[in-house]
Amino acid sequence: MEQLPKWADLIVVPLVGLILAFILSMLMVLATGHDPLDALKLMVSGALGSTYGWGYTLYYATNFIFTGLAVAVAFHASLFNIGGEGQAALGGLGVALVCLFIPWPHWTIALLAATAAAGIFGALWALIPAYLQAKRGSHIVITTIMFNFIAASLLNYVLVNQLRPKGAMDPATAKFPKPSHLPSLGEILNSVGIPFAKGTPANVTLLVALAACVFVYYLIWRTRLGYQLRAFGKSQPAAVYAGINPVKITIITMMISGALAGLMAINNVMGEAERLILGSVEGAGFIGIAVALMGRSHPIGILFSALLFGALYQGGAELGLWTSIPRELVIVIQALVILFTGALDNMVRLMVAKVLVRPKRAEA
Amino acid sequence: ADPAIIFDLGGKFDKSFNEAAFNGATRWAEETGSRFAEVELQSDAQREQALRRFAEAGSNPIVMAGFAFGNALGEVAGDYPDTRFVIIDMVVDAPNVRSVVFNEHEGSYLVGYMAAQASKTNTVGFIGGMDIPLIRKFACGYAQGAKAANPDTKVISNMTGTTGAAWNDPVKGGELTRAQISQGADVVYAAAGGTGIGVLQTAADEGILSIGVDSNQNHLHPGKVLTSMMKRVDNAVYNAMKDGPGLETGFSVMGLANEGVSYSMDEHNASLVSDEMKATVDAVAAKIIEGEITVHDYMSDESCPSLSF
Amino acid sequence: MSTAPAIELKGISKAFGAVQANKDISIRVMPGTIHGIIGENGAGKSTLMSILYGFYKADKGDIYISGQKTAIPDSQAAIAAGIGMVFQHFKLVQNFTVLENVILGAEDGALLAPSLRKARKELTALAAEYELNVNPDALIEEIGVGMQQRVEILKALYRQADILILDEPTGVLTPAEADQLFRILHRLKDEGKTIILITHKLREIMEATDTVSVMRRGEMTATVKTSETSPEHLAELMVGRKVLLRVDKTPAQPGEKVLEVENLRVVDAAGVERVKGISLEVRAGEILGIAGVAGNGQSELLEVLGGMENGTGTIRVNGKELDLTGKFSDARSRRKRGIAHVPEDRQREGLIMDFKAWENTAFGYDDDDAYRAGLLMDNAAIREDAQGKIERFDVRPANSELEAKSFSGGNQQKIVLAREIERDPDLLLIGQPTRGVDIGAIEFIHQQIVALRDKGKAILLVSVELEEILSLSDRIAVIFDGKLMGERLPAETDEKELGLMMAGMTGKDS
Amino acid sequence: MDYLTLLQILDSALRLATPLLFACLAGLFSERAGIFDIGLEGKMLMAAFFSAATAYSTGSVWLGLLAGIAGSMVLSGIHGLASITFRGNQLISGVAINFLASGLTVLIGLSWFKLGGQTPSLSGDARFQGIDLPFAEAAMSVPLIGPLYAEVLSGHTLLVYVALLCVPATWYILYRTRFGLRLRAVGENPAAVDTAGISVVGLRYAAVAICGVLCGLAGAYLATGLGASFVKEMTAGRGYIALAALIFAKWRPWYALSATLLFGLLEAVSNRYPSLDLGFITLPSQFMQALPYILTVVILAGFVGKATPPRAGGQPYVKER
Ligand SMILES: Nc1ncnc2c1ncn2[C@@H]1O[C@H](COP(=O)(O)OP(=O)(O)OP(=O)(O)O)[C@@H](O)[C@H]1O
Ligand SMILES: Nc1ncnc2c1ncn2[C@@H]1O[C@H](COP(=O)(O)OP(=O)(O)OP(=O)(O)O)[C@@H](O)[C@H]1O
Ligand SMILES: [Mg+2]
Ligand SMILES: [Mg+2]
Repeated sequence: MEQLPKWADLIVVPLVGLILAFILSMLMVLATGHDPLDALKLMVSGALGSTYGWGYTLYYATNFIFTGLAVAVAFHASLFNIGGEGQAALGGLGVALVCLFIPWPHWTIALLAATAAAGIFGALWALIPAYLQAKRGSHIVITTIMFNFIAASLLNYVLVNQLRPKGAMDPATAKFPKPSHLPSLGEILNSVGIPFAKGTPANVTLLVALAACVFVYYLIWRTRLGYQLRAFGKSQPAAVYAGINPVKITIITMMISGALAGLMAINNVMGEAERLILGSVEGAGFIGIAVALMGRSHPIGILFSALLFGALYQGGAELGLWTSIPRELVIVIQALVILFTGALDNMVRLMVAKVLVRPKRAEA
Repeated sequence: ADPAIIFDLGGKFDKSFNEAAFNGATRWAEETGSRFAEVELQSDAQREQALRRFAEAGSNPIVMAGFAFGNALGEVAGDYPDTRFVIIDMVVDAPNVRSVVFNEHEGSYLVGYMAAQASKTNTVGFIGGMDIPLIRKFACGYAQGAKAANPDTKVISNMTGTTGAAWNDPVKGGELTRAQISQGADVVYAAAGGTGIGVLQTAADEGILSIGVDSNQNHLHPGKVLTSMMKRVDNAVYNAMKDGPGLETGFSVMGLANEGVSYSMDEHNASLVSDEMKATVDAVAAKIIEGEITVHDYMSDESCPSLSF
Repeated sequence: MSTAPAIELKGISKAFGAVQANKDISIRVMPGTIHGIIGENGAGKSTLMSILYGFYKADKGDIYISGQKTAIPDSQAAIAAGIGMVFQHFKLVQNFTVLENVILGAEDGALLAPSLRKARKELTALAAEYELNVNPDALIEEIGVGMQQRVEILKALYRQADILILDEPTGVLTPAEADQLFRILHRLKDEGKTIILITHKLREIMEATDTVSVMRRGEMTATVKTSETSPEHLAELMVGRKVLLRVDKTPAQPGEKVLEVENLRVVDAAGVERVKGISLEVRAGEILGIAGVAGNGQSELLEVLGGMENGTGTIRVNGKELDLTGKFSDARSRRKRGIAHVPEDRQREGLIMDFKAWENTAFGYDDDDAYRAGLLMDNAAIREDAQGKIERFDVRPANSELEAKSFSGGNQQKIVLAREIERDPDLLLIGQPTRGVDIGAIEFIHQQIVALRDKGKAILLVSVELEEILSLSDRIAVIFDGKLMGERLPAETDEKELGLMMAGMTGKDS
Repeated sequence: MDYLTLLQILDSALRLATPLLFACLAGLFSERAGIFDIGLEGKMLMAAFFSAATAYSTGSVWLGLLAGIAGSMVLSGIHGLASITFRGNQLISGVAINFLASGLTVLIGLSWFKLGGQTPSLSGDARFQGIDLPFAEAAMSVPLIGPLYAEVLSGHTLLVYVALLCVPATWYILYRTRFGLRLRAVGENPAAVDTAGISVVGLRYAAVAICGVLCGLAGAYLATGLGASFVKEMTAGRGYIALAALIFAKWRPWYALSATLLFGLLEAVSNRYPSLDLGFITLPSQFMQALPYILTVVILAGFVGKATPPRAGGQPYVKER
């Protein structure tokens, strides 16, 4: 494989991949009888062209940061956690219980408590698959898939039969009491004099997500635990040689991963919906896999790929609002972006290398 | 201003109320040659977004299908006093909102009544998409109707699943139908969106009768679908759009009386429903309208006299 | 002298990214000879041979087989040209049987049964002809490396190779196995086959080859007739300076007992008893060498001592008993008791190949206070510490930011040694310290081990290299089938006697 | 539970297991060759769509089957391109394929049939019909075995029998043919295959192609065998369950049959007993719906133990770093 300068590898390659994905997508828009340039403009300006757009883009990105980090942490220990969906759902349950049944004096305290609850519930939902993997060798991929289904059933039961206010149609909890409502990004920024669209769902959780990125960075690359879990992920016999306890590491890693997935709930459940509704995770757990893989399991990479997916979501919503382009097209665009920036990145790299490296050879 | 319609997460082709809403809007557009704005949501967070965006863009009235819009509309309606909103399947108390709810239990009662009449095994089945209150409402009305026609009727009820896939799993729908058939059911009522396609198909294949839901699904398997419980979401949408920006707000119940719900009769099921049967059902319908028969609404006290969940 | 060379390489160059592994190499190998290739770790020997075998594609250069210019774009072409190769890292499918591995790629038809039948017959014939006995139905993962190598040779012979390349074949063999290998090679040579032999062991070069080529840093520096050279001369050609081929050490001054093992037993995961009641002791300032054929329990012995496996019996270090099964039976607790461990398999256990060198120098010691800054690890301190170790142990290249996998085997071993020795342990466990390591590095590693002994530390050395055991140890214990066969002093024994004991024949006094 | 009920449940289990079995064997071929595939779901969905669409348009279920297989193989080709030729990340590629199928099927369906992404329902020759095995009627009179034969084994569509036959066929190919030997080898140690003079790339593409064919059969069975039309997202997570079954089966054909039958059985049981009255407590329907998954975890933890995937699985074959 050709060697590319680092800047090209980090910036040019993903960018070219993105462009390729969009060219294909726009061809598809053309095929469905719409104007591709208009669509593209609408998507980009809808997602990034206004603080309103950012308000949504950042909201989705916040979700994906959490689930992406969750997948990434497990990945560093060679554990494939497909259970983000279930863990985030359980995180939602934790948030709901804390917000519904305890009268909080102020949102800051409520946020702390909800963060703890979301993390603990998510972690506990990851605990059993982790324990079974560590002690019984049950493959974590199967158990986490199974736990997603079990979580869905559990939430269905709890929401329909337990937490739903009497007489409500919605399989959802009651609205959380006022003091537990989180300030939106708009409110925060406006209060310090930065104009930002109100009424968008991005909220203070974004800061928690950024903090989580920093936390994961330090955890993975600067702490002993991170050192040990990376070592364990690279070579289990070596981990044993170094005195790293495989059972302990597996369980701790998965619980951290589950907690991160669970934290997503403070964004969508507490920050946005302000109540727990059925199916609130909306596939973010699965998108987290793509986000983590595309971000190369590094917090900064995850931040960017979460932003990309957030922008795709919001851009897609704008398409849906102002054109008759079917929403499935947005799914196809997402697929192509994942494909070209994630799976076919080496193809793109080769193409870029042809352009960048050839001329240099010729000079020499 | 053009009207706008917002479809719920299931999408406008969900074989259920979204699709009915879409049909109503399309009918209006075709008849009047006008246009309407529309959007299919992908995320819960987009409810408020879509409402605000359409309202700001001047759409009026804005129609939405699905109880899940209740919260978002509650927040938004006050901010756009000049815009009229129509919400279906949910009540939102605001001066510029028309809330349309359907007495699905009444319609389900009628088809349940017919099911019991048509059943030779005294066993009828119900297949719901997901165990949520709305579906229980359908099931409960159906069971009451079946027992009313014949107190010995056994009602078997299944829910398809607990994830979103539950509404789009015709294969599982078919398998549930077979399971009910093997327990003796010879009429099955599906209230499960795309899953229902599989229910009706399997029922037709296995030679038993089925009952469609929401729109008239009799044509899907002529001579094999006993009837369909019509929930005229299409009419509600059509009317809203026809009434235009000046539409009357308030609370409107669509029941048997105003043909908001009904059972369908057409050439496809004429052979299945004898005149006699039709007469008794119509009589029952009349009694419900007059209040002589009260169909218990599951949502009124969250319990069902004829079926346990 | 008009016969064409069996192989002629002309102007072969190959770069891996920035690494120029082969630079304009030319070499001729005459038919019916054994041609040796020596060179330091990373000199490019394996790369050159892999090009000849079609595994890598050369950037430049031509290959001539029996005088004919031949393109070898892939291994299929190499096989067709009559070339067989036994790689340094075997290319066997672990969960296949011997037979399946032999026929892989050389099947006779779409169905397996006839191929298997034919191969079974052929294998019996080959086994008889070349003393290459293997159980055709054994799984590769269940047989020892010596056997695995036989399978590799059989693979080549089954494909009727006329030219056989062996890349460091004796690195993992016992002396007896190595001797047998050379008998086979001579037999093959007598039949007119051409053999290329890569090895780090000058003795083997001197004994087995007709011609020898020396490689250094990607270049071919010399080709000489074996009869016209000496080990010292070759060593100098290879390393570029004079090398001490003997270990230089003074007699041991044993002190206190550091390690005492009594009746140690180890049962592996499959329930097989691998160590069957071993007792031994090592004193401060001495090296106890454990000789034995691989797979006789020495690995398990090391693993229990190092805290990687559980066992029963009693182990005392500095008079204090170790926990063998409980909470303190892990490797970390062992380190706290002053035990350092250089594992047998540096790539699988001793290093994290994807970690940078500096990260590897803290491996196993990440809880050291010197490496800690509050809640975090003090990466700056680790880096600094690593750079020192790398310089003191002459790791090349002396760049602690490189990943472990980009160092050659010898330099990887130096990283592990630096880490373990500089801990100043009371007891050093060391397994196969020079496996696959070139002579320049061997000299250095041996010096370090002796220096540690001279500091009054106890050393338990496990090696399958009898030469190494004999020259390093102060006492030698021989292990066979999980039991010690007896102890010898190096001065009073020789390879022959040890070899017999390793085969389970009881020695003079036990 | 009487005998007849048991038979009915088994009958249902067999039908529910069939798509899982196809997909599981598909994954088996791919993963045995070292290419992980979480895109089974997407391929099934693609196949379901194209089989239904073509069967409807042409009136021939056979053409539908071919089109379904073709649709699935296109996605296989993409997966191969990404993970074999360009040595990309196999998991990402699989995720992308699932998204792609989910979007494309509806998109194309909308523009072809204007039915909301659904295809019109199939009838007659456009779908697979049940086949009565010989003597099924007569066998009914034989006690125990007879009804088992007539109720459970007889009366399924052709694809069910094809799926069952695929199990011994897979076993035979894998363990008795040259191709199988090479396939297994390339998933364990591609370097061994390469140095034996066999093309790693060729083998892996072949495996991925077979995976495509089998996913095609799975999808076609869903849309033209069990069901009679395509409905968006109609695979409903079966690809993931098949993946779980594959791990459960430790990548072995006969175990794959047992694993998928077990999944089918558990689902059939929970279908049959939507809520269970144990006398003192009634298990809610949600619990019964989760039961197959709970039992899977229990069985996995209690009886199956460690499953070792093919050693080279998931990693692209790279010779030169
Ligand atoms: N597949 C590869 N990709 C990248 N670099 C490689 C590869 N194989 C070898 N190298 C590099 O090429 C150089 C020559 O390596 P080679 O394996 O040929 O050395 P060698 O002489 O066989 O050494 P040793 O005695 O340790 O086996 C080394 O620097 C090595 O790191
Ligand atoms: N029975 C034993 N067998 C082997 N090692 C032991 C045993 N008991 C203690 N050790 C090791 O000796 C070390 C010293 O014991 P001590 O209880 O003082 O721990 P420590 O130095 O405080 O270490 P830590 O910080 O881990 O608590 C232990 O950490 C453990 O690794
Ligand atoms: Mg080498
Ligand atoms: Mg202590």
